[in-house]
Amino acid sequence: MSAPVLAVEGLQVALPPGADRPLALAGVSLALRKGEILCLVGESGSGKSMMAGAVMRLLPPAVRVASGAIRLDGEDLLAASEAEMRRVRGARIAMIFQEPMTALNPLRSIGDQIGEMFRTHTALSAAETEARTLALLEEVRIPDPRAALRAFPHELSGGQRQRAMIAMALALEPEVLIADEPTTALDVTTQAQILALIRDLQHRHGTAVLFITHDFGVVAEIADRIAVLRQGALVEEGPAAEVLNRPQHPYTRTLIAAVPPLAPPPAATRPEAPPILVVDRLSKTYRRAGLFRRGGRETRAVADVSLALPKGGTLGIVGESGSGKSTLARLILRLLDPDGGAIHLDGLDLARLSHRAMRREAWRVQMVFQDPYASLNPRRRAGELVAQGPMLHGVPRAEAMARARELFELVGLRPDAMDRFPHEFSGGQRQRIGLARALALRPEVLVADEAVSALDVSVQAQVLRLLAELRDRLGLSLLFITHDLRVAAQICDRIAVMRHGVVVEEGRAAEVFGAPQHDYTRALLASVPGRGWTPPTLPAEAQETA
Amino acid sequence: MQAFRRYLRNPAAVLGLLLLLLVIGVALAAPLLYPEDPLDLAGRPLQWPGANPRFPLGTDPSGRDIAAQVFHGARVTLLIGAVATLVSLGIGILAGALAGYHGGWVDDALMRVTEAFQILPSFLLLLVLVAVFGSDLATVTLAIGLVSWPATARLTRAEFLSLRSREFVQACRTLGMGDARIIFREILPNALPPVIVYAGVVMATAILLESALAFLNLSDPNVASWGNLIGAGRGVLRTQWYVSAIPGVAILVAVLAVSLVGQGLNDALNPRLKAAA
Amino acid sequence: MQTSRRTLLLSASASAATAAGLLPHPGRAQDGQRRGGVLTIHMNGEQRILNPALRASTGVYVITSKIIESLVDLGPDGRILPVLATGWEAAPDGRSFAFHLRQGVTWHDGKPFTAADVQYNAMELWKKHLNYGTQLQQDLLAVETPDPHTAVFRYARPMPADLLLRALCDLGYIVPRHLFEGTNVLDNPANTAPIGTGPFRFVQYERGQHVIAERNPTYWREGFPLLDRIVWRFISDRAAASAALETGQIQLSSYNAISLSDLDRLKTDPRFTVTTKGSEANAFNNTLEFNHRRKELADVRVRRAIAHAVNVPFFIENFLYGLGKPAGGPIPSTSAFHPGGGQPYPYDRRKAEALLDEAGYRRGAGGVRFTLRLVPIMNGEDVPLFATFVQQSLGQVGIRVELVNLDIAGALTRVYRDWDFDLATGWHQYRGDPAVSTTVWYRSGSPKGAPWTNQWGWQSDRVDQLTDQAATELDPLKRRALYAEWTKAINEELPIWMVTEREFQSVGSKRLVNAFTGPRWASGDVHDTGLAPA
Amino acid sequence: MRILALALRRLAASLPTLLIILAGLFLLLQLAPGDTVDALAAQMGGGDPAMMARLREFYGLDLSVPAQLARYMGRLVRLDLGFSAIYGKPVAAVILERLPVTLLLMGSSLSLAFAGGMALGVLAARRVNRWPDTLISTLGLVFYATPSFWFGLMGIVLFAVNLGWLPAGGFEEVGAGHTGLRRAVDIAWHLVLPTVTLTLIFLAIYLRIMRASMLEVMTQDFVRTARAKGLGETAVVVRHALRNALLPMVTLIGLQAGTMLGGSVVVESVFALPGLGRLAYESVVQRDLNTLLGIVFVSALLVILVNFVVDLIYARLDPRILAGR
Repeated sequence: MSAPVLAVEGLQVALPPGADRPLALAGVSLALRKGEILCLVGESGSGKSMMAGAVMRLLPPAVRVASGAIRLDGEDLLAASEAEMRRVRGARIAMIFQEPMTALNPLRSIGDQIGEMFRTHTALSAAETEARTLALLEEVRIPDPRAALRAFPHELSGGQRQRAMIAMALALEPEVLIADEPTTALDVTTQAQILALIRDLQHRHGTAVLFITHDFGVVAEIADRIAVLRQGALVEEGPAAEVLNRPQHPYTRTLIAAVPPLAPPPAATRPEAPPILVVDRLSKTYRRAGLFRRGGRETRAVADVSLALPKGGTLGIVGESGSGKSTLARLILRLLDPDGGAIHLDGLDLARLSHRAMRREAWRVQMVFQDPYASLNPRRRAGELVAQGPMLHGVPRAEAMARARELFELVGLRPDAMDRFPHEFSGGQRQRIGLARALALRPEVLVADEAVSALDVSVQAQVLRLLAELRDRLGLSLLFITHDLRVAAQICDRIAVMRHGVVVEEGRAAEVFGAPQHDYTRALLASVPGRGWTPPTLPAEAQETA
Repeated sequence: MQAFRRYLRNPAAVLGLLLLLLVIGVALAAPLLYPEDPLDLAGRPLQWPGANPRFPLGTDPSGRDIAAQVFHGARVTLLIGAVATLVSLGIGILAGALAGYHGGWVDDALMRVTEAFQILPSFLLLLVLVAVFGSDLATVTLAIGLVSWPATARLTRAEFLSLRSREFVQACRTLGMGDARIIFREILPNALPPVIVYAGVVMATAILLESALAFLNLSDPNVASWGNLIGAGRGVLRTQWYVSAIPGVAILVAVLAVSLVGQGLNDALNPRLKAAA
Repeated sequence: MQTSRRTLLLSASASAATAAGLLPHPGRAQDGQRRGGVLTIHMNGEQRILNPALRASTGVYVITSKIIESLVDLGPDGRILPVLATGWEAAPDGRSFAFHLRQGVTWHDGKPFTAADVQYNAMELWKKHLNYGTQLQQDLLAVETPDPHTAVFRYARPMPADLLLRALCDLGYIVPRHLFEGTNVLDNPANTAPIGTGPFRFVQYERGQHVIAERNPTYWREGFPLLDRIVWRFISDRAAASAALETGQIQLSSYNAISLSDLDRLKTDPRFTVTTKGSEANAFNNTLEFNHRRKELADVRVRRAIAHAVNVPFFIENFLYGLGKPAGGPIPSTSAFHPGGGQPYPYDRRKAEALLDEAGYRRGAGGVRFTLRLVPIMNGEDVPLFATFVQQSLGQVGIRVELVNLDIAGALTRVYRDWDFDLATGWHQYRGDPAVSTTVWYRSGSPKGAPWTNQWGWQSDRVDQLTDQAATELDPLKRRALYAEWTKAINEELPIWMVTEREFQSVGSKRLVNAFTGPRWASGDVHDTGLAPA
Repeated sequence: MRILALALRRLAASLPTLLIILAGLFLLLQLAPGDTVDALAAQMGGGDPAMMARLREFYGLDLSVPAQLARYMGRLVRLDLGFSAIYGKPVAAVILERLPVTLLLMGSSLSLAFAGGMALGVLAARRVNRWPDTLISTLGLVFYATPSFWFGLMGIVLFAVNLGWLPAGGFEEVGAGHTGLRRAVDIAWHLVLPTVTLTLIFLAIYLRIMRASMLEVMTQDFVRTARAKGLGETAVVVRHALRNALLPMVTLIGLQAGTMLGGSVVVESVFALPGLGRLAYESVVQRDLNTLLGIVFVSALLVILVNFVVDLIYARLDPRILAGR
């Protein structure tokens, strides 16, 4: 084995006083060799982004390296001056980030921003710079590279922006590329393409890649070696196949156990129940008046969608961003007013109700939201948040609070948590509060809109289990909206695939996953990262740790 | 409480708070130290500060004790500032909340009116209002409030626009909550912090507007406001400059206090600066 | 009657002689006197139009008197000086008055000045539009022009010669007929680009900034004027104006246009002259108007008590820098019509309290007898000061006073149209003869809404009768007697109170030569004024 | 051409607002005690009833309020702003005379406040919570907290009277007959004090916004990207942060245009400047309805124009705008 390009030795990164722990990284050692992709895996807060920051010496203010060494080709970067560090950044170690929209300066063109690499580190002429930039854009396979050169970030799609970021990072053929969650913000099909691109470029240039991610699917897709971080400490490191299939550390095992397999459980044995919710030719078109343009734009967010949710069943709606799945959910809850179509709930057409009447019927359909931070009013106590619904519908306060207490137990929260404010809870706990709030009204239908997408994988597994359990226990009918096919496979007995506001395929989960009919469904399934890897079944030893 | 601790770590903000407490203290002490009407003839006009031990800050062109007027003026200034700010915030929050929450034609109509008020130079409108309705204390205060709400309305509207699409608001709607309740009980408390921070600016502006009115001799002469004292000193500016200078410093201190507290609150409540502070 | 006629003729012939160069003219350029220079005069307000035949106001005169000339002017000792009129005689019945006009005078546009101009001004402008002129000329029937240099005024009722001549110093300015005839006189362009016969020709009027006039090379007084140019600068802020004076940007400021404190300060500055000379003709008073519709104020004892309660000498000494004195009545002591006698109700707090008690207004809760609203009419710098002083003074005798701050248009409406006030205070300006602008404060019968007229809800047949009699009495001595009687009646009743009697202050650079020479100098033509080098 | 069309469309969109303002103000002023003839009488020091009645007729004040309003609106449609009672000239002419002064004053103050606020704001943000920041922020606040007329008067006393460096007031040396460059220099000389006075009020506001905006931008991802590229701090600030941080500043110009016109009332009054602000004050006090409404009309157009220009600048600064974001 060759000597490592980048070696991190006993790195300790100190957090400012008052943080939840004193050290972001507690003596981590890593070695990255030429031509390999090392995946640094960990849940949020594990310190994996601090690693990137420490290497680039771009840590947040007040966070500093306490001890250790970071060697690039043997030379200790920690001892380098700021000017020397500037020559390293971009030229020898380049970096790509999670959110390509915000990581690019919105006010300057793509070509300008890539060209800046050359202008900063080389003495190339303007013409040469442009030529090299163009070549880079071609290499990352941006459609119409010449136009992309002049384009501004907002004019490109998310995938194209990430390609531009990659082009920028690779401009000076760096020895090391640090990729910090580069595909997390992307749709699954785009993610697949970007991963393939990184893999391909890394092969061609022999770059060493430090790939930071939380997603074991992605890891399975791309990693040569894997390092697992937990609370700032390295718990396990080894070749990809070893770690993925034979994890040694209990924490790694928990993480891998929580990754849902892509295959759906064996087809439901339950007989198909009659539908409780029937959506009939529902439509919604967004219009926006243009400021500078005369007309305005029209987007058909939901176009003639018809669906049926069997009583006690779970209908998954999957699709990429912009497919209209969230709009559909909001139409069903009447958070948006449909342009046409009907929403029959047990024979009652919700679409026809006035706003006032809808408020009375609101309890029948409830929703669990995506963002555990934004979905709870930060100024209300948890108990109040849950009791609010019943109180609105006439339940006396004492009784509502009592019901809230029961619900807290039901969703696995301690009743003394009722007096706390949302920010005092973890993300998973907040989702439980959101669930309790939705259940407090004893709804007939529960809509979960990306309810587990923002959670770490271990917490995600717990919430999914809770959801399935409650569905069965309370006889709920569940409309489950997600972009994550693994999650959908886990919980749904029927699947509807949406694209551009239209349902392209609908059927039993096992059938949709096993024998997809529509091209798009097939493409979607083919893009799921790590689809070739089936997480090993491990003895359940450490679950419910959240 | 974390915000409060962050606030106390900022020396400028603490200074502001101390100055504000000083102004409030002066206002509270006024009736104790100067139980007489500060507008009464106290002695020979235009005595220099210190010239007569009875008048540590001297007398104004009407022979009134400047110290008494400064103390009582603190009450008036705080009153004008506070009430005008409340009026301005009241109108601004209501208009901004309705516009931001409802959108559509409500937003259009309310923003038209806001725009009208913003296009019209506010001081000009203030002059017109005072010319039309006279310049007693209540009118002046109301008029100042009335001309300074558009910025609050825009700020509130922007907050509401971003908050109304937040999931917790949608959650309230899915629970079947009515609009009024969502606006005032759910969104407003969350939209308030930046508005409260902005209240410092509104109050500072209100105090300055009153002093400018007094400078043009259009404020209420029956109260001992600092602005009136400046206006009274205008004629003797070149010889007895202290008449205008003393209330000028008082205004400066009050406005500085209010602004520093506002800015301190802003820094304390703004999580972005957390790391830097 | 005879005597007065003789003096008139005498003065007329004397002026004819000076014009012919036989007698030394008071303002004749002496040998070696410096010609040239630019005089910059401060104005603290901008008048709407520059036409003294339409607007009688010192703000107009200060500018236009240098450009446009009147029939007569006021001499240093109060004599009437001939200007465009060289002589005059009144018919014995006082119903006709002939003016002999100066010959060879041309307008700045080159056209000759004739009796037709006088006729037009009198009939069309003074009688129809000029403030106080319409009052003065209300009985003017016609102006006859037997020849181009004679204008004969015919009146329906006797017109006292002294009244007419004294009034014409202010209300006798002549603008060219050929520019105004047949136009809407109120928006005639010559109202803002004046053309006259005076020593200076209008050059430029920049709104809000300045007016410029330059020497008229064809002026009828040969060798005059001395100055090359006059610039009037508009500076409304008093402090800024005194700064401009001290930095040499302006050399002259009249009619109390800068603040009393600055005048007091500049008094000791060797570079400046601060004086009441040059504007003696325009005395003024601080006033206190009572609304007699208020039952307390309808009681003369209360009015007298109020007068006793205000320490006027203290106010003058401490607030007005000692400039002025307590007034003895509506007619100032500088006027020939002043009957003598001092302030009828001197400061006496005990007496004031006694009068109020006697009237039945005893001190109630908090020592307050009753409350009055005082509307200051801000037409003078010290009006708010006096308002405050009244508030303070009356407070001491148990009358609570609330000030009602309004801008000037609002205050006038409140007092004179809506009668919605208890007390008001402002300035009264005496314009040479009580009949011009003073008696209207007391004479009943003015329509509601007319400012500075009797709108107090007070009326006295005797005063009305005396007013009318004095306005048509031809004998100056008898007129004086009538006004003495009138003053006595008013001082007795005190329907309104003229509190102080004051003269305007001017401040000018010591470089000014031949300045402040006559009682109307600030509103005069300054043809013989020069400016020494800086 | 496209810009002109855009401007016209923007103007058309603002017309209802403009009408609300004008009609509202017209009716509001009808409630004011006293009319322009009263004010005129006050200015003349007195007037008799006959003359005042004649003047009321001349100014059309004898008509009913709706008739007056209808007449005004009718004229406005023909872009006729009517006749100024104060100046006896068409309002349009009066305003045109005054406009350059105000534009010059506002323009120079705005530029100075903007440039100064930007520079000091960046400096303060780069040294946040250290002494340069504290000093700059505190000074800014002191400027902001001081009444502008006080500043102006003290400036006159110090720089004009005591030191004799600058003229005490006025727009130019009257009667000096300067032309061309001499005149421009002379005017600039006269405008130093007023400009600084007006600037100081707004400097603090711009400074504060720039500081906050800069602090915010510096936390954004693309700044991290720029640093990761190996750019130095200066290059990061100049090439990446500054332009982004300017956006709220530019917005502020639009929002403050009206306020600035208001602020010039006092400043023009102190420095004897023949500008719109002073004219506005005069026309309120003199009850010159036509002139006041004319000024409001013009200043509203000005504010709309400034906002339009601000939008154009914004669109130039921020390519996202034209995409209709």
